[in-house]
Amino acid sequence: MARTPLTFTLNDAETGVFVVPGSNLLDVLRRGAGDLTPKQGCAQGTCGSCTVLIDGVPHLSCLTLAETVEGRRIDTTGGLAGGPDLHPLQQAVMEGFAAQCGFCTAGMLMAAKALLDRTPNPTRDEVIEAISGNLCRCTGYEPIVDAILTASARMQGRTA
Amino acid sequence: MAIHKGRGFACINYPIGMNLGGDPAQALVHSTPDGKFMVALSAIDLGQGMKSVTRQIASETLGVPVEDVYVDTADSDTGPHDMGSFASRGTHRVGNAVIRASAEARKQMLEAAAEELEVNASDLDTDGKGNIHVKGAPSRSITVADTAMAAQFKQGRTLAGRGIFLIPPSDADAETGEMTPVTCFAHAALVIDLEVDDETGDVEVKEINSAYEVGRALNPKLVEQQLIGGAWMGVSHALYETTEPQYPKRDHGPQDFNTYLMPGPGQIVPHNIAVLERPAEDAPFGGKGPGEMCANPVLPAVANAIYNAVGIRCDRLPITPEKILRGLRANGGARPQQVR
Amino acid sequence: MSSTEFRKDLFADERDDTLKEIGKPTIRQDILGHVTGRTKYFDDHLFDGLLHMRAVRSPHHHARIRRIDTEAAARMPGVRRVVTAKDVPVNLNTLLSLINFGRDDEPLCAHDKVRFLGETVAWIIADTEREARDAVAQVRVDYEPLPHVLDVEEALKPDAPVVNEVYPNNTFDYHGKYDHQKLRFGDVNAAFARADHVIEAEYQMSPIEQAPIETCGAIAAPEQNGRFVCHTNTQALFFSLGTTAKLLDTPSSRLHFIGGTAGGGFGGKVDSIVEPTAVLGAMLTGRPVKFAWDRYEEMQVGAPRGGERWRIKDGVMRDGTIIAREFTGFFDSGAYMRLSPYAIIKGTGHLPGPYSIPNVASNVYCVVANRTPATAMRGFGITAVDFSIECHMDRVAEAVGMNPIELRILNAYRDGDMKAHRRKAKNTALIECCQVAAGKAGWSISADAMAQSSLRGGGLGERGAIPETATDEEGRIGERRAGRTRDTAPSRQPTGRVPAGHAGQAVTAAPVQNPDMEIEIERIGHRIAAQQGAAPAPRAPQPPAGQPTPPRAAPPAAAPQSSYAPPPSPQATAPTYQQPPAPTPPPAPTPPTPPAASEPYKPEQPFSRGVNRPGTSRFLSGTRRR
Amino acid sequence: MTLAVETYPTLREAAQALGDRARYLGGGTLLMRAVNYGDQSFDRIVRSREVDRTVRSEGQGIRIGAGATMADVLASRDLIALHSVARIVGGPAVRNMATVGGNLFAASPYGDFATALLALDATVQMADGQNLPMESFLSGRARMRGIVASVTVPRVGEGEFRFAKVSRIKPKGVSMMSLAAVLPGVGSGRLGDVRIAFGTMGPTPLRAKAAEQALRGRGLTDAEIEPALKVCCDGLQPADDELATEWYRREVAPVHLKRLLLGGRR
Repeated sequence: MARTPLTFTLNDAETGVFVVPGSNLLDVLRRGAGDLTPKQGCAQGTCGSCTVLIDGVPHLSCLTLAETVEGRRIDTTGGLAGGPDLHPLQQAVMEGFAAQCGFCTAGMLMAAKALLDRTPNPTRDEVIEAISGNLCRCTGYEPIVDAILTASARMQGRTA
Repeated sequence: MAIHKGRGFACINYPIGMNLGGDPAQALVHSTPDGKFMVALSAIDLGQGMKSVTRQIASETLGVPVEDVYVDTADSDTGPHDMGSFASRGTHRVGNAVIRASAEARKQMLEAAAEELEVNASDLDTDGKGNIHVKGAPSRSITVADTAMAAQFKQGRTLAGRGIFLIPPSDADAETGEMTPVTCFAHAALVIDLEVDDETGDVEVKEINSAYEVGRALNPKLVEQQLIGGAWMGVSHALYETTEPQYPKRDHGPQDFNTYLMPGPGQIVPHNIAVLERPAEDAPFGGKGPGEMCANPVLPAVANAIYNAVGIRCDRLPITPEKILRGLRANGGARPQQVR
Repeated sequence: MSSTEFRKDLFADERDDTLKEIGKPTIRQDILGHVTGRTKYFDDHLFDGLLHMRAVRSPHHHARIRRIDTEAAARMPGVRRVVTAKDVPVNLNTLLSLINFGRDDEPLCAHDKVRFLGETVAWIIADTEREARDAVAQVRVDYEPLPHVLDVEEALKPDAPVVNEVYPNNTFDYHGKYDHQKLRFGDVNAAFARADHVIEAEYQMSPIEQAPIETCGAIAAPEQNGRFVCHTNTQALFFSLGTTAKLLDTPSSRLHFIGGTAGGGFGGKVDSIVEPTAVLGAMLTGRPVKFAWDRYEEMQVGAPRGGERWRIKDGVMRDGTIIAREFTGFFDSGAYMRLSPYAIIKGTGHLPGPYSIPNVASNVYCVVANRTPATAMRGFGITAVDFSIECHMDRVAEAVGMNPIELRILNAYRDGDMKAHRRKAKNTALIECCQVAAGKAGWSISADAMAQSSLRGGGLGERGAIPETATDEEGRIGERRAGRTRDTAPSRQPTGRVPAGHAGQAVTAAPVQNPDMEIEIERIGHRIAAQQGAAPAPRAPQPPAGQPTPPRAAPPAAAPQSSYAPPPSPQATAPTYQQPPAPTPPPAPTPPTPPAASEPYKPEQPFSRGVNRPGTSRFLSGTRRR
Repeated sequence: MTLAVETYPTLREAAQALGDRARYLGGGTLLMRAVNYGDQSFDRIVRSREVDRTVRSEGQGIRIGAGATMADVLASRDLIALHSVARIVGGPAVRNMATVGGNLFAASPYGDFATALLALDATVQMADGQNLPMESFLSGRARMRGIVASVTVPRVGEGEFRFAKVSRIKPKGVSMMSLAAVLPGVGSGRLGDVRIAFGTMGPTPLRAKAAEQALRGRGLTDAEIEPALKVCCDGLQPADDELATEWYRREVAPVHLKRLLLGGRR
């Protein structure tokens, strides 16, 4: 089958892959680039588990035609931690018991990161809005919202 | 238009595990040469915290720090048999198997330490911080690490244990239904406050106050995770979820998360929980599984609160706005009940 | 904002709160993996040359398969293999055959007919998922649609289509005798006759999707030495392994199943369908194969919580005391049994809810219809009946004009009360939960209700005793289909009596193999076992199940007119399923024997009701195979 | 039936390349889902390098490039009236992807933005230069063989445009119903040529013309809107679906219209 070459920046690394035409970005990231952090929950754009940042803004990688990311920058949870140091969002989710099965967590973290990058001091409603496209079946959402607010506060040097 | 407030109550008990038995769980525990413990299970962690709670159970039973215990699930080549994670059997069945395996490993550990300290194993205790000491004489001690090294390289002794927990298969009697549910029962009671819009039939749950009796909260944060998430699921079952909106007709079955409705993060309900702990005799450290029962009381409490608000009995789930509106039409409007 | 408080003041004297690790909010072992995205779910194992498998699914609720034409599909780009029923070595199973429960009733791939919308009729294995989907669209199946039945009560009617020939009456056969599971405790009809109020209502649960964010799936691949590895998100590793071994007729030692981490489950990942399918694909192609449900399949083909229907009838006195409660329940099992018959037994053992009611009867039916098979979900066997009971409690409260919480406390079970399944309640805490929840919500209840306790008043007089019980033999297998039985509710004309006090021997956990496995009593963290004499006493060994077990002696105390018979041995139960057995006369009356009511119900046979192929379990040892 | 992806330098060339078995890729939220689920009705994906995401004033209206995403709409000061609509489309990730052009093709229960554009009497410019009023665009949508280049939205006076999405899931849920109204003269107490559109009340967004007629010359009071509420479902084609039944939609449409007009709760 004919394959198309594709290059992009994945978590600071120049990445080149060959893709089957019509592939979605999620498959390309996972099986082509070997970044397994985005997850497939529906391939319909309805669960948010595959959320990645493209040029800094959240996208659903399952609904992104791979060819459209040529030359663009993609960030995933795989690049969220700075080396061994967890991102404050990761730290807050961990300490706040804000994950159970963990399957939605990577996508949720990307949605939250996109929020905090633009809105360092979000209100509770803004946090809720930011994760509104990301489903969680385990937690009832409240611990997740709390964790994001905690992370925001810590990043701003406040106590939540 | 009017918004009617309603308050409803429900209480339940929940039988832990597959009640007719025949559902064994096994565990294997062994130490590394330097006294860390590996627990091999074939139980499944699907988010409920199986790895975490069995790790704590192993730590408590062994008498070693929790950081020195690691739980591995589930590889059929290395993990012993287990029926699986369902019916709230995990904490109870697997937890008991882990206690047994850990108890045996502890026994080996204390015997190895006894040989090093030249005392009787029965005179030894652990401090839970990685040391083994003579009861009443904390200074006469040896670390778990040194004990393991001695066992491995000097004494030729394994610090290992196996455990199985089985309630043998039984049956229900054909004529009377007599049976032994065997397991313990968890309990819950819950009050729902909600509002009903009598023009659209929309329901908004405003507050939940609950009491859950879980035997023992083996890890209070894991219990809290289950109870908050479970009550959310209960609200979702009561008001939103169905794979067949026209049941039993199969028409218009949702095929995605946009049409299979579940409440979103904008619908978080404040939930004030009281956790009660009445340990059960046959449960690990008395802990019953909170995972399944926590959603159950929410469904009837919501239905009862809706009746309290507008005087409509909603006996068919989910309680959609349409069902309420049809009830309001049939009743000639809302009939608010006694304020509670 | 939510809040959690721990009421350490309650039951404090039964607990030892000085444990070192138990009770601590220790961080989850798996959380670092979750927040870094490194947790490995089944699909996070990369294989070179991975093939993708997709199912061809039935568009009909019920249809005969005349012909399957896969030629065009086989020629599609990227297709490696078309798989049909004939490729499945042993194409019939029931999930619980692994514990010897139920008859094999479900093919992995339909061959003669389809019984529900979405049932598998073939699979395609191709290089990419898209290619597999494209080829699936090219499979032509010639169906002859058959009349179908979707409603559980319609399915019980004599003229309803036979859905699954293994269960020709559209019901699970309980104990080789009845088309439902009975519960009989006391005499509900006599109690209804003297009740001040009789309150009846019907409740209906909807089918509900477990909806884990990760769908069911597995990747299987050839391993060295002729083995196959299977990465799976099953909730039951050895169910899946055993089911695969059976369906594919392969020794379990050739299978290496790896799982243990699932992206949610809630009961939906118990059914063990994706694993045998993926391993079959790997066996047929010699390549790694992934088989996973997409979201549509997860929602509409994967098993939901079934839509149970419950009717409840309560007899209540003016003061709110419930003196009788009767249930008629219908479990919507779908086209195949899976876990539903077992859920019914769990549900039956749960009746009449957490209340002390002296007269209880129930009939629960496990109904086969042309519907998606149901399976486990959070609250297995209990959620719908609790919904029904607790809605009904409010109806009762209204009828007698009582505060609904006070009504519950009045009727709540307490330590020592006899439950309808003939075992005493212990370790109860319903009353305290009611009191605490009412307090938190500011819902005032009477001082008397606040003063009640689970620890006091239980087991007194009748509360602790088993009443004389009315029995009947209605609903024998096949009677309903033959048009000789119509009623589904427990009988209005009981024909037998079981004497008061009749109870069997409780089943307890198998004791430890050696004393080293027993945790020291002072370290168990509670005082219940200590007070009651430590862990369960070792019992006499069970008779080896492999030897034919004689039917247990009939209860010596049975009155001459009693039709109460012991559960027959498996040998005696093996019925001919093609022809519903004619109603057998009640067993010969057993003469009463003096040591009244002491001969217990002993569950001495392995759990084996309804098995038509004894010895099917791969997990029962050789000696257990009969 | 291997999929092909064809990329053209201009929209016009892409439009010319479309055929029976091709689909144009906008934001991808509709098309890629179909791709992922193996939709057999097409095997070519047509793209254009020319993606117009601009928003600019043009005559009496505002022209929105068809490639503008919901996020672009939210970033435009000119389109402040439409912010309430763009904000309720999907979650943030969907809003970064879903385009104005794509929303015009979204089948019920999607297409809330198109519902608003219908009420606003927007004009659709096709890549081949054809201009279509929203209403005729929507009624011919099923047979449409072109690519939308842009949409021009007439300006409305302050407070004259109102929009509501009725969803059971908050903050992001799919529409059980959406309603858009343009209420000229609302400030004066006497309505002019009112336009009302309903989403998810038929295969495409539809106008409630009887209600529009009944509101003309009236004010926004309980009594004056009553006749409009009575006829608000005339001409709509609500159906049973996963979210609600036809019966329920007909029952609550007047309630939601009343709340939209009077500014009710929820």
